[in-house]
Amino acid sequence: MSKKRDTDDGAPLTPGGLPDIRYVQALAEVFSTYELDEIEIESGEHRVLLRRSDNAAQPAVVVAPAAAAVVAPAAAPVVEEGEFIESPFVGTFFRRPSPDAAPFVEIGASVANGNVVCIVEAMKLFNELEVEFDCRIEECLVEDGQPVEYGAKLFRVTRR
Amino acid sequence: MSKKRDTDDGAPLTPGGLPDIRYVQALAEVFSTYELDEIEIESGEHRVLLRRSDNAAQPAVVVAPAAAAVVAPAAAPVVEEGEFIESPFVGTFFRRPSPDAAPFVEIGASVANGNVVCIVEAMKLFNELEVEFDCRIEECLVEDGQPVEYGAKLFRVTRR
Amino acid sequence: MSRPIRKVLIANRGEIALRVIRACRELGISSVAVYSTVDKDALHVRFADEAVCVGPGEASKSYLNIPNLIAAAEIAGADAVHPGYGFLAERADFAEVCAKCGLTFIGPKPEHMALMGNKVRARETMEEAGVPVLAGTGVLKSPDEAVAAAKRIGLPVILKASAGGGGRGMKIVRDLSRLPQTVETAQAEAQAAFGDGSVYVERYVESPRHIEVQIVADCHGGVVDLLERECSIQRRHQKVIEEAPSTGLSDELRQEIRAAAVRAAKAIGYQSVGTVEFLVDGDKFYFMEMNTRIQVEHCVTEMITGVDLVAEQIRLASGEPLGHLDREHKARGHAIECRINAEDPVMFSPQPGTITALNFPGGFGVRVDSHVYGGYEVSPCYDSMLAKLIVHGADRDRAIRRMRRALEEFVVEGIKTNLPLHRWISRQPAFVEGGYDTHFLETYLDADAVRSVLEEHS
Amino acid sequence: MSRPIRKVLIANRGEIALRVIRACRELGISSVAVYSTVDKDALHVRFADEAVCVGPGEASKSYLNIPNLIAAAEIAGADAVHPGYGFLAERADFAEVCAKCGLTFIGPKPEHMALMGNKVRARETMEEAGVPVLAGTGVLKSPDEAVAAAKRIGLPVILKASAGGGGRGMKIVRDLSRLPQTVETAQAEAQAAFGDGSVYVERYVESPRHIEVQIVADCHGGVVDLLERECSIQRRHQKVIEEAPSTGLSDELRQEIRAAAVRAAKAIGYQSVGTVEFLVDGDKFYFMEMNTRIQVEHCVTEMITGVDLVAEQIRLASGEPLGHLDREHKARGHAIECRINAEDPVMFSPQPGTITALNFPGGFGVRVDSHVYGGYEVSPCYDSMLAKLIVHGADRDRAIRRMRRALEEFVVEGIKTNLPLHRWISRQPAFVEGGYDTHFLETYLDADAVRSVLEEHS
Repeated sequence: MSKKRDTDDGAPLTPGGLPDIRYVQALAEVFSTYELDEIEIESGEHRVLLRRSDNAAQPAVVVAPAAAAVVAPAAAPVVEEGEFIESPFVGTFFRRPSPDAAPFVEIGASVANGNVVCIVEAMKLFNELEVEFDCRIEECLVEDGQPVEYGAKLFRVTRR
Repeated sequence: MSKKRDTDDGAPLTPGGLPDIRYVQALAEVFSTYELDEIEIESGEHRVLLRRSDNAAQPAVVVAPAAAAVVAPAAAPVVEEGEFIESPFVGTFFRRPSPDAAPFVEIGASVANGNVVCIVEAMKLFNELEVEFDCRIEECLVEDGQPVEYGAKLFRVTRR
Repeated sequence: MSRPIRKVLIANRGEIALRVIRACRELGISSVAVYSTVDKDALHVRFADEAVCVGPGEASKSYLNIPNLIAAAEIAGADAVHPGYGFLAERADFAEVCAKCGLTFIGPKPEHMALMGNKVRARETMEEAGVPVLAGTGVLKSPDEAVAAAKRIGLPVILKASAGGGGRGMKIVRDLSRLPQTVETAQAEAQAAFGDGSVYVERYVESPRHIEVQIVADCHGGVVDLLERECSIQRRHQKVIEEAPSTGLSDELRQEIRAAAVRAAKAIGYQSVGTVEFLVDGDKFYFMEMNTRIQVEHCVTEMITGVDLVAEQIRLASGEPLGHLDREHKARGHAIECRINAEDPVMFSPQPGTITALNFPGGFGVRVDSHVYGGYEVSPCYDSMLAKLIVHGADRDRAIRRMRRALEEFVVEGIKTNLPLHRWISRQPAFVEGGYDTHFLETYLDADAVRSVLEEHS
Repeated sequence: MSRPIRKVLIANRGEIALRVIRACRELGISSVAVYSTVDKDALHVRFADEAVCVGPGEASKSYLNIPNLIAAAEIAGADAVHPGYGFLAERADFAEVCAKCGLTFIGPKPEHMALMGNKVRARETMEEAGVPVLAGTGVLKSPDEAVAAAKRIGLPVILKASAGGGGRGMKIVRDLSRLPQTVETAQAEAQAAFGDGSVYVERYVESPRHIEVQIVADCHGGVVDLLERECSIQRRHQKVIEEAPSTGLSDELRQEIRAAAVRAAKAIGYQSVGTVEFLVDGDKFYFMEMNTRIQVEHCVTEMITGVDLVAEQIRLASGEPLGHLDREHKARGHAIECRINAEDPVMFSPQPGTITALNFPGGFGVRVDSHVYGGYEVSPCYDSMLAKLIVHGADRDRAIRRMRRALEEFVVEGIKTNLPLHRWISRQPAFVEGGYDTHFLETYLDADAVRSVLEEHS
């Protein structure tokens, strides 16, 4: 903008007698750095005043996050409070090692650090998911055979 | 037709005696950069004041208002509290009916509803500005011969 | 003949003010914005080189306040005035005052604005120039004269106000017995609306298409057309979607219409950019009116021709010839413009308020002309248009696909907009096939379907 | 040969993910976004038809996590993968895994990616095909070999890592006595950086220009070029501004370079879009490298040719021939792209943080490709590019004017950006005159001047 470009040439901007614009800028910087509400400087016999009343910061308006379309709704019904076992893989969730076997873990069961609780299959690889702490399985949040994304909550648990 | 940006010709915008328009613009920039609500500069024996009132409600994402470049800085030094006579016209402000006449009103004078307090000239028309209530003229905020925009504060007054 | 322009005052607001500022910037010309107190945070104020407050929110006291506008030009030292569209753009008196004050008016001569503002005189002038007009009358002296005309022309007929235009002040009459009464009503309404009760009769075309031709004329007698635009998608005579080139005109008809528009401009010695609007009825076309300004929809022409119409308009006002245009412009592809308004998408009622979140579409072939931003407050004082979305593609099919995806990326939160209407139109078979008439929306608008688009996206 | 594509997984983020989603939309193809937890609020997630979270913020665990990406394609039922640029775009192993899993990789064949990833093999192959290369060596077996080569070629020489490219892993040597030591350092550094310590010697050109040619090749042997781009304005070998067409090439040289690029692509049977980069030294040119991906700067080519390169790339991957391109594209005007980064405009250090206010420029001839919005948080995990501003004008002069005005309208608050650098460059005589070399920024960058631009606009 032309009005702003006038400063380009570095010619002194400040008409005689007025406080140097750079001084005012520096003041304004102090002002903003310390989130002041008022600076007053007089000069004849000195007088400096800094003042601040409290004001809360205001969150910005965010455009995006309205509607992320998620293919695998695995992460969706995240309602309850508590701790969860989350999927570190993307793939298909299986509670059983094979279709007619028993589940790795039953609801209500206590499991120990290192126990396998389910399989997440991807690219024909069956990734066994081991729990990383002792806990009780309170609820399974994903249906057998359902796709899950990274971070999908698979089980609600209580740490022991 | 000029193909080059006008800035280079640097035609002075500022009527003699007034602070250089670029200084005012620079101030306005500081003003907007640091989101101030007030800058006051006096010059006789120095006085600088920066102020921001507790605008807790920062209009967060408002892009635009950073720097409204105002040709006639008339509205800028809106500092003091109080009542004002504002310009309903755009044009050039004159305190006197003619260059060697006395001002329509002196500082400290009491004026009655309907009295003419100044002229704003535009298109060779001299628009007389009548005050709309009885009051005392406390201060004249615009220099003689200075351009003013709509709403420019011309006089600070006290209602009687 | 050359009047160099160094500093332009833009006597307007909104996207067109920004459009003119952009053109000035690119030409190396300074710009002076004017604004009402309501618009103090507007982008045209921010991006102009200077800005002057000219009045309060009501347009009559600011953007229509000629003394304050001229005074603003004076104190800012402007040497030219651009009126944009709307407000004072077609007010001959404003152009005259500018001239009197030594300001170059960036637009046509006042006499051409006055001529084309008078629809009866415009009709007569065009007829003399050999441009087809609909069968009709001059200003009616009595209701009987209307009846006689209707008998000659055949029903239905349309009554129009001579001072109207742009769809205002019109009444369709299908029953001869009602005509005398309707003439009297129309005269009274025209008097109230325009301060001029003159009305006239024209044949009414049942299924017209609105085709208009962009004209560019210099002050040396040079006139070229920059092809036509199709503007038949309208609601209450307000354009909603515009395209260039038009669909479904035979090449022969297209050439004839373009030639007629050039003839119209030449006949009156027109200068500056302008638009000749035609009503197309099958393979016949008729002069409707001439708009003596840059139009909202000029962008679609820019997209297909590559010509910057506002820059051209400024150059022409400084006295430059347009010779180069004849050689330079080559139509390429297809362009569509959607007017995005702050209004109910079905009822069309304006919806002022604050925009809480905003995302403009981007990417290849997408242009947005807009003055709004996140946090912007849409004032009830002014027109409800928020943005123009213009898409360009190699052909119409690709332009429509691009239009759809751009509309899907367009996010405005906090106020209602007509985005759902545009999304809905973009998928209507009658739109996709092209060749629709001006009754498109009346005929097809399905309020429930549009509302369900609204819900999908909210 | 035809492999219809119905659903594309985009293995990328940011503006290029959005770019691919847009192309898919317009082609009527479904899109699947992937995202890291950091990007859950990203626009590519919002505007894709579906989205799958594939890992945490670190790229190595998400956007570079091949098993999770392939699994995401599987669970979403995608039949093709678009790699964008960066991340896995030039990883032959990823393309191979895609093929093995029955996913169409939207890009070249893995063997071409591998070939061009090996700079020594690429050099040799091009030399055999009759494309000029700089005097140099194969992989060095000993420092002595480098010394012998330098004596033959003449000083200065440049040491390059065979697995490098894009400016990474290079050392200029001006003093023969230092060469042996530098070879050893370069080998060690290459081993550390690329897991491959191979380095080679080439003649060093003191004042080179970076000119590259856009290639489009189908799987039926058809190859066309879509003109060249000028990319000499770089900082630390990263492009900052790109233009098309290039300035200051004679028509003869331009034709020769374009023909050489087509020859290069034909020689190896290349398929998909790609770029052959040349170093121009006066009126001589030399093959530098070939980028086997869509590039950041593809947009300038789109603007002047009207060809949608990403749509074309997808069409080619589905087996379509490119015959139509030969006929359709016609260069028009001049385009310039500015990469707007979240970085200090002088020190180039990245500046993550939250964008508190944002305004993109708009209007005629302005295109913005960006994934950011008001309130967006720029993560330190990824590339600092915020947006690409692309302007188009009838000629270079008008494009530069448009570039300046668009840069002035571009507002990003809350974080530092390189906008001041672009504003400054846009006014440098050496830029305006054109014909600058790759040392433009090193030569001219005036930190104080750029900082003062920063202050003007802040």
